[in-house]
Amino acid sequence: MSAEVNSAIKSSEEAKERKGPKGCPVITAERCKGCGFCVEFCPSNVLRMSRSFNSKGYHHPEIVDAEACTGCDLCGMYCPDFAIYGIRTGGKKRMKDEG
Amino acid sequence: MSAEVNSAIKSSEEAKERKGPKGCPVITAERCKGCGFCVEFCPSNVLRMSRSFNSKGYHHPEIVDAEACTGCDLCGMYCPDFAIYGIRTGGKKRMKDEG
Amino acid sequence: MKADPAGVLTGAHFIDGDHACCEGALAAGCRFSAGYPITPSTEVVERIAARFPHVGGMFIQMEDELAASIAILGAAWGGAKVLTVTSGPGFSLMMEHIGFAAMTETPCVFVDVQRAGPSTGLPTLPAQADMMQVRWGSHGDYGIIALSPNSPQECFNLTIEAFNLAETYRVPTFLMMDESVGHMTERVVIPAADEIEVVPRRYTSKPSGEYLPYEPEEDLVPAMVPVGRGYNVHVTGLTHDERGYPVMNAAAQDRLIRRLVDKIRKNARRIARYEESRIEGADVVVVSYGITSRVAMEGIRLARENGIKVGILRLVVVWPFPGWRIAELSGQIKAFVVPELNMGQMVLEVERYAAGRAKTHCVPHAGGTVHDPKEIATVIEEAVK
Amino acid sequence: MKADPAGVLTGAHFIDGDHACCEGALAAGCRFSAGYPITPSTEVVERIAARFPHVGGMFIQMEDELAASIAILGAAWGGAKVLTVTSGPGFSLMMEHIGFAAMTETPCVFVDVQRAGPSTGLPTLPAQADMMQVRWGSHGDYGIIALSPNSPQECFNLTIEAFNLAETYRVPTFLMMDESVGHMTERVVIPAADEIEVVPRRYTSKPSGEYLPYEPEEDLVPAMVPVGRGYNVHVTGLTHDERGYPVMNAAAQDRLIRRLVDKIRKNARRIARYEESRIEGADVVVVSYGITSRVAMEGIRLARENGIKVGILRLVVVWPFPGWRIAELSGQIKAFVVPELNMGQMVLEVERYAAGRAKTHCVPHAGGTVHDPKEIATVIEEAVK
Amino acid sequence: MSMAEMEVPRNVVEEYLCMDRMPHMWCSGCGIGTTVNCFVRAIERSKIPRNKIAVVSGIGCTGRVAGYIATDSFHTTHGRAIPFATGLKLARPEMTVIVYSGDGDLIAIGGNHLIHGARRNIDLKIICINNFTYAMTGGQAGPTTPPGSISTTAPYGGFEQEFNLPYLAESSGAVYVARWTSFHVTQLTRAMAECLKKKGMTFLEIITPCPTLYGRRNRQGTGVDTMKMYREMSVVKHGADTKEAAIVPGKEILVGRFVDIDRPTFLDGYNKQMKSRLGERFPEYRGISEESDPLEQHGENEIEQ
Amino acid sequence: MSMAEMEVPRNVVEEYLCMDRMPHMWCSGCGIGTTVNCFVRAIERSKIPRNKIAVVSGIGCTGRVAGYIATDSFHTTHGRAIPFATGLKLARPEMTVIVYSGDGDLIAIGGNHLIHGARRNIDLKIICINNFTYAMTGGQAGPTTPPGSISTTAPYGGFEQEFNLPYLAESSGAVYVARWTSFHVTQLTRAMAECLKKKGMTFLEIITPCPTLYGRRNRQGTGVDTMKMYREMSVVKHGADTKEAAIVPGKEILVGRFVDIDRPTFLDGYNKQMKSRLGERFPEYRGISEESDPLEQHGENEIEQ
Amino acid sequence: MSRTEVKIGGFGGQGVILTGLVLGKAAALYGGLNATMIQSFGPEARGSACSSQLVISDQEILYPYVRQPNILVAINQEAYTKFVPELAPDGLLLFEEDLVHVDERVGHRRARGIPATRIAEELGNRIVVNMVMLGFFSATTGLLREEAVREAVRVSVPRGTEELNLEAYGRGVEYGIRN
Amino acid sequence: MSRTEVKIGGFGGQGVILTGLVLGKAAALYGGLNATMIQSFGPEARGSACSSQLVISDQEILYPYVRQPNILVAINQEAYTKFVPELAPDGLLLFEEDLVHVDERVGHRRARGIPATRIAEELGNRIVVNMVMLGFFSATTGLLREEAVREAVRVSVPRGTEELNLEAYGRGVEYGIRN
Ligand SMILES: Cc1ncc(C[n+]2csc(CCOP(=O)(O)OP(=O)(O)O)c2C)c(N)n1
Ligand SMILES: Cc1ncc(C[n+]2csc(CCOP(=O)(O)OP(=O)(O)O)c2C)c(N)n1
Ligand code: SF4
Ligand code: SF4
Ligand code: SF4
Ligand code: SF4
Ligand code: SF4
Ligand code: SF4
Ligand SMILES: [Mg+2]
Ligand SMILES: [Mg+2]
Repeated sequence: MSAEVNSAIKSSEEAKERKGPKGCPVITAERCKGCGFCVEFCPSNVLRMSRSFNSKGYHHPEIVDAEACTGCDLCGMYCPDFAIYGIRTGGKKRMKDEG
Repeated sequence: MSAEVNSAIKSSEEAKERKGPKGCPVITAERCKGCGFCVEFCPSNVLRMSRSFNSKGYHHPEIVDAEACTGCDLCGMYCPDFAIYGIRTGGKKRMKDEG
Repeated sequence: MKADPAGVLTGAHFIDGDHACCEGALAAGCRFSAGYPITPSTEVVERIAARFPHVGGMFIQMEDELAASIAILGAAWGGAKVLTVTSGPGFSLMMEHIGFAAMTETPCVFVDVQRAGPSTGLPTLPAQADMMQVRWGSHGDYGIIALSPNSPQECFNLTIEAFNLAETYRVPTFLMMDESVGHMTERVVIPAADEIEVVPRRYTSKPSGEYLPYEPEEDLVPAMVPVGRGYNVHVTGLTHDERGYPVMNAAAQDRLIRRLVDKIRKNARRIARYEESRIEGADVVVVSYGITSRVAMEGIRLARENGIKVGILRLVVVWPFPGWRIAELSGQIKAFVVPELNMGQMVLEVERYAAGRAKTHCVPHAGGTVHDPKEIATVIEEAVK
Repeated sequence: MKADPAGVLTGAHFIDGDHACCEGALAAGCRFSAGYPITPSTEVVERIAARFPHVGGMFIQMEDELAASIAILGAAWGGAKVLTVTSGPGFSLMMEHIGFAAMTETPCVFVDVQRAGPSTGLPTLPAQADMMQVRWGSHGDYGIIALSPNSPQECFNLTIEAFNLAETYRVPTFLMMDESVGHMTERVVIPAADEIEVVPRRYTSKPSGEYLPYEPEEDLVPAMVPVGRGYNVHVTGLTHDERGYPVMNAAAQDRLIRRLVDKIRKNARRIARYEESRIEGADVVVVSYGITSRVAMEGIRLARENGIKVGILRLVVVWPFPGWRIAELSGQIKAFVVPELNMGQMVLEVERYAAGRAKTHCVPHAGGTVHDPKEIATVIEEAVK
Repeated sequence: MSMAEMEVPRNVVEEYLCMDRMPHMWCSGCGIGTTVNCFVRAIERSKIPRNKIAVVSGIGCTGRVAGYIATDSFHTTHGRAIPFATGLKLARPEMTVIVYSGDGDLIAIGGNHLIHGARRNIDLKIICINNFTYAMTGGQAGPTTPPGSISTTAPYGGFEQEFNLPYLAESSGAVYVARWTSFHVTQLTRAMAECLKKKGMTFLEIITPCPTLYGRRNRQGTGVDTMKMYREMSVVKHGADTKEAAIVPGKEILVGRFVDIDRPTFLDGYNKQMKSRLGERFPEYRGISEESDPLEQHGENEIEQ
Repeated sequence: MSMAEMEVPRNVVEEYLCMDRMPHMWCSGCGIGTTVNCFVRAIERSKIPRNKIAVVSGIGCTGRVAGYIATDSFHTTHGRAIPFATGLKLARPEMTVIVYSGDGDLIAIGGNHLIHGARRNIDLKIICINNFTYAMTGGQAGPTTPPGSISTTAPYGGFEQEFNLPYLAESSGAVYVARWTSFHVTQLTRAMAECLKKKGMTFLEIITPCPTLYGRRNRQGTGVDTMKMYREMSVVKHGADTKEAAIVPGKEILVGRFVDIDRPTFLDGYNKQMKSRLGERFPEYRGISEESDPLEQHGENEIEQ
Repeated sequence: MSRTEVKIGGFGGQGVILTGLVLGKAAALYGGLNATMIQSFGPEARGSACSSQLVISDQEILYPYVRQPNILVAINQEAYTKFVPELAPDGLLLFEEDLVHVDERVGHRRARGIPATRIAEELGNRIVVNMVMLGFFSATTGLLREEAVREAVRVSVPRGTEELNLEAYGRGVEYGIRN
Repeated sequence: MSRTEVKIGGFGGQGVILTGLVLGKAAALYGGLNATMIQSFGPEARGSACSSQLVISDQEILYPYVRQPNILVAINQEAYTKFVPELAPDGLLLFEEDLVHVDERVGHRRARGIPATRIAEELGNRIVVNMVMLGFFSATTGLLREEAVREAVRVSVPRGTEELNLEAYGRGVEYGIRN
């Protein structure tokens, strides 16, 4: 993973991601209010709620199966707090190649 | 026609009527605004509009065929100025007898 | 008449002004309320919604404030003592029906829990900036009565008083609360029902044939008639004669409007209520009302510590304004100081009646919180210079 | 800026005040109006409906006055000069949006053709009883400007002036007509377009990054921004900061509301317009406005015939009230006489500023017609005693 | 009974009208008066005691109906007859409350109250006189004015689509929806009687001529011409789908009883819900109990008819 | 492009939101934010330049949407977003004007404007967040609250029938009517995009959890519980008869695009009618021509995206 | 010319307002005078009585209403009955002689009648009854120059009807001069 | 007892308002004192921070707001951060020791912590955390008689939960006395 990737994520308010082959979720834990939508509706079960709290006292999502992420961004569409979103890390074609 | 009938009509603000065998219209010409509803919708063509005016300057209905009146009171239901109504002069049975 | 015990929650309570207002309405015999939610007044109707079904009352939440403010008028003509409750934006929407209530002399109580405006402003924070609106907010000339409580206990007491005045004068009557008082929780003591005096509706004792619905009695107020009894009462917002029929000319207008205005003006001394403290020998009199009167007392305490002779005139009934008292005092003192949670409203009346005989100092505040008592003390101190 | 000739019907016309008002709006550059019919103001929008399509304007008849009074505000933010027209009952329904316009500093003109109230009252007959309502009718504190024409010619002239003031100060501005003036037909001379001065919208010249939508200029008025240009302007009725973002505290409230009130108070002398005649050496000054000022002139003529020295101060701009001028005059004369088609409204301001230095006599009238000039003359004569 | 002894019965409407206020203010050929005839007859037929009837109007030519009917009657503010009537009805459930008003009043400024009243199923009888215009103020375009019509605020012809009132009323929840014209006096009277009997919010649209301000400007001629046009263009279709009931100028006018369903009224729902939650603690609501029941003082004035 | 060179794209929504105002005021588990996600994506998809979009809200939790979206945006008065938007749209027809507000705002106090807006077919995109309550003021019953629900003004359970919003919208004249829930993010985004493209008044109801003030009191659990309930109870039925679309607690929720018809917008009708009457004398209306076109001064600020 | 007050009363359909308007225009636009016209019809008068009031003067007109008309034009009985008591003691009554029955209430005041409706009907359209009255007014009062009134008629009536209206006007003038 | 100002801050769900209410009742209904309570939550604070202000005095309470709390009860970090600067120089801070990290901002002021959430969880319901704090408050400040507070708890909590709440209260008192 290149430095650029990381820095770009950083700039988005300390976002956290752990890249899978097809995609990865980008999480800004500080903005999360712990609703659990992303965890529930991620079709690939990439996420779970953390044990720990953010500074506002909310649990936030953390990645449990990075490999499984398809970068579908459903988490991004569901998150009411704009605290997570999914990106594709491989081109579509590439994903096919791999599969 | 009895005196009582006439007096009752008089009391209703100088109403005018000319009784037929089954019914008759009672007209208070002063209250009429000359719309012509009664003339148009009398099913028995009992009425026509007068040439003369009432004191407000309106033509009002007058009886042209007293015999034909059935006392149906459609004129009464149509009149927007409460200036005419129909009464039955014979009992229902009687009307049948006559017919 | 004594209050109906069914509605009286006798005892000591620790409740806020909004809730106390609901209890006051119940004690006063109010059994119909229509409302529409708005911060910071919603707690009044929320308590009403919980309490009324138990005592044979009816609460309906309408689709907006226009509807709420006229539904109560329909119910008032149906014989109910009625109440609606709102705050600034909703109050602005009720203006047309306040005029209709005044014109048709429908007894009714409006509660305005004032928040900081204009427009949406600060919905959860206090102000006292609807004081001129309540007097002048509907078109045309009319009279109204408005009261201003400064504690939850007074929210209870003055709600009863508002109903009594509304029934006595057949006039829309207003409880001008403010968010501070509405959301402030204190001890409220509710007496036994037989210690609470309530004014019943002024119904005519004349039979239908002799009765004229808008023929005034001696105090300029006509007696009402119950619906459903064959009086065939007609009620209209048009200019009308004693029968209640529309009459479209200036003479009828003069007779009617003059009476609507005069029934408040001429009864003003009877309606008025204010409290005075240490006015005797004072150099400065603070004129205040609602939450500000409490804050002002703190300011006065500070000023007195600095040796200033300062009294207070607290308005309990705000409208009609007791101008005569201001006029009397203005000959005896140096200055009035008028702190309000607005940019200067009731102070205009003080200034007018002071008529140059005493100076008038406004202590304006845009709302959102209350004055700093020190600010008031400073103005008092400057006023004696 | 000069008027757009497309809207200017240059020439002499024999039209009533309502129609003249429409022509004034057109000359001032008004191209959007939303309305709802109500006697006696309907003729204004009827003419608008006929005239606007020819000049690229848009008139929409809304479902009620609530809608009409905010549709114009939407259009104003869309860049249009806007107008709505109503009378008492409709005016009462517009109160919430007058507050919204004041809070969001939206330039807009409201015309109230006053009829006798309260409530439905006498729909076809005159009054001047919405004068306090226009100042105080919405909740919270704010400032407005109101003008009062006394002839169809002035309905034309002052409508233009109202637009110019609304644009200059970004404030709801009111043309307080009365039924008499609205339904009175006289000669109205409309000058050539290049003789008509119109004030264009105050648009910012700053680029999007530097611009703060509610940062005031020297006269306390902020410059506007056109929509659709990427400024991402946010407009809210909540208390807001210079960016236009809601800020929920007393400090923001104080900064904002003080400015909204001060931009009118502090510019009052610039905004004020009144006419004086034979004030010099007068014992009595009649203060009047609108149709009543013409009737009062007849009364004054009668009084002068009886040797009384009486002048007149006619308010053209009614709000802000020129209190300073009343204060000056009150030292020089014996009394003010204030005839109004109401039970005493503007007279309260006269009395306040006279501050006891001159007596103030009210000549009230409930409306439905105008005063009998003799009545005014009598009060003038008694005032010098 | 021999004819000689028979007395001429007085016009039934006179009993129910404020004859001291006649002549009324409506123009020659105005259909409003015709509907009042039908209304009075429907009341008579309903056998509801007159003192248990209240008529509530808004503002407009139609709004003046309240002032001519000799029952308790209320001429309220523009558009607000329904909420006023709601308060009155809830305070006095034993009264039959009729809202009699114009299309502008009920549908333009008052539209929100209509749909919410229907939704709640408040037990009110709505009579809406649709003359396609705001007549009282001089004939402006409104939400029932057909596109193309000339009016003072649409001098070049209207262009807004108008409401299909029966459809709107049904979709809002009215339990009885019908349309007639003022030509259909017998059907109208029957429909009014049905409304008076029905529990819940009923909505009756009556197409009515306003020759002065609508007819004249829109080639409908006099009132009687318009009435004849109604006779020709109307098609009775009970139970018609309200969606199909839009009025299209030049096309046939569907009339009839379109909707007649049953569901609990506001008060039924209230009593049931409170009972279910509060049980014995809830005294069934049957109207506000007045602290000083005026019946005691006024019993003798009660009209029993 | 090799992965190493790829940059993590920023969250698309950040471009369209006032990130300096985050965190927003909505509660944990509130569905409003989810709908905003969909909205932003729909705008992006629509390719409408951002400066040609205006968002208008009324007052309420949902009403705060306007304040978070980085376009021209207006937070108006309670219930009046539609008439404000009407004025804005008519002055600036080239802009796409979206009304984004709550059920209480649009349907209770604002109901009249909704039905008249739909009737006129003003070209506005109505997005109605239905959380079954007045949330901002603390959870009162409203015209969308299902009977039986507990709320602060119906502490013993509501009893009024609620509106069937799609039915009401269709009967008033909306040309596009759909309902989705905040669970249906992809369908919702598509529906929003369809609205943005459609000419005329579109009405989109979005069923959305308010766990804080509605869900908690009515056994719906947290926001995510409610979302799961939506997933289970929803049945997609495009073209369903809106009459059948009432929401009955415990029964399935119909979702889908129910209505999609074409008829002239207000402005189309206006231009056509005026042209037909006035001919050449009528300059086709395309928005008010500003006397001092600010474009001249401000051209360089225009965002072309 | 000092203040002259004119009142015109009739039915709604009789063109009462237009009559006032034409006279006002004649004075204010083509006569070099000041004129103030006020029309009244109330909701109580739907389609029935209506009236217009006109004040003409070479001075500034302040008080706008007619208090004691110098000239009363009564086109129907109702207008006569209602307004004749107000007519100035030395005032002039002009009336439609087929529609108005003049009685003792006119007292010593001058009164002149014209069968205006009949004349209008002769011209083929009852609607121009007001123009006939107007001509009669011109001829009888001499208050305004005839050309001024003609010009005012021309610009006030619906396009295409100028001829008819002016002819009706002329007939009224004629009748006034002849009788 | 002269004017004592108390501020209680925490999350919406933590029973902050109820805590203020119980203390107020204890003072005003069962303690023979005057008490004024004000709660605040704004639209900006949906479901998050909320606070209650309480003034207790044996004199009439005029100014109703808390300006400089003598006692601050902080049940979460946000409340601590927001309100600790206001605390009187000789004021007392009571805090939930697992949720609040006390830092230099507390200065020389007295501060006492309690693991109230943990204690509440031991009792089987986190929701009674406020009652634990309340007991702790009683024991630590001695401001109000214990029976008065107990009585106030009894009448203020939902029916059926009196036992649990009073037990939680008792644990708070205990902890306060022991530590
Ligand atoms: C708040 C308010 N706005 C406007 C009016 C003016 N107004 C009176 S009646 C009316 C229209 C009446 O139309 P409609 O209800 O159709 O009755 P119609 O006269 O046609 O029978 C209007 C707009 C008013 N009285 N009050
Ligand atoms: C005229 C007026 N009345 C009442 C209010 C109070 N108020 C603010 S928001 C709101 C309800 C909002 O409900 P909804 O539109 O459903 O929005 P939500 O908060 O549920 O998203 C109310 C009644 C107001 N601001 N203005
Ligand atoms: S959806 Fe957003 S707010 Fe909810 S848990 Fe996931 S990241 Fe947090
Ligand atoms: S992008 Fe899709 S797969 Fe990846 S975490 Fe988000 S929802 Fe799950
Ligand atoms: S229906 Fe009535 S008003 Fe019409 S003509 Fe006949 S009597 Fe006269
Ligand atoms: S009663 Fe019937 S038949 Fe007789 S006149 Fe009247 S309508 Fe004709
Ligand atoms: S104006 Fe129209 S609705 Fe009004 S009374 Fe005349 S005809 Fe009837
Ligand atoms: S109260 Fe309800 S609607 Fe409002 S932000 Fe919280 S969850 Fe959302
Ligand atoms: Mg109508
Ligand atoms: Mg909602």
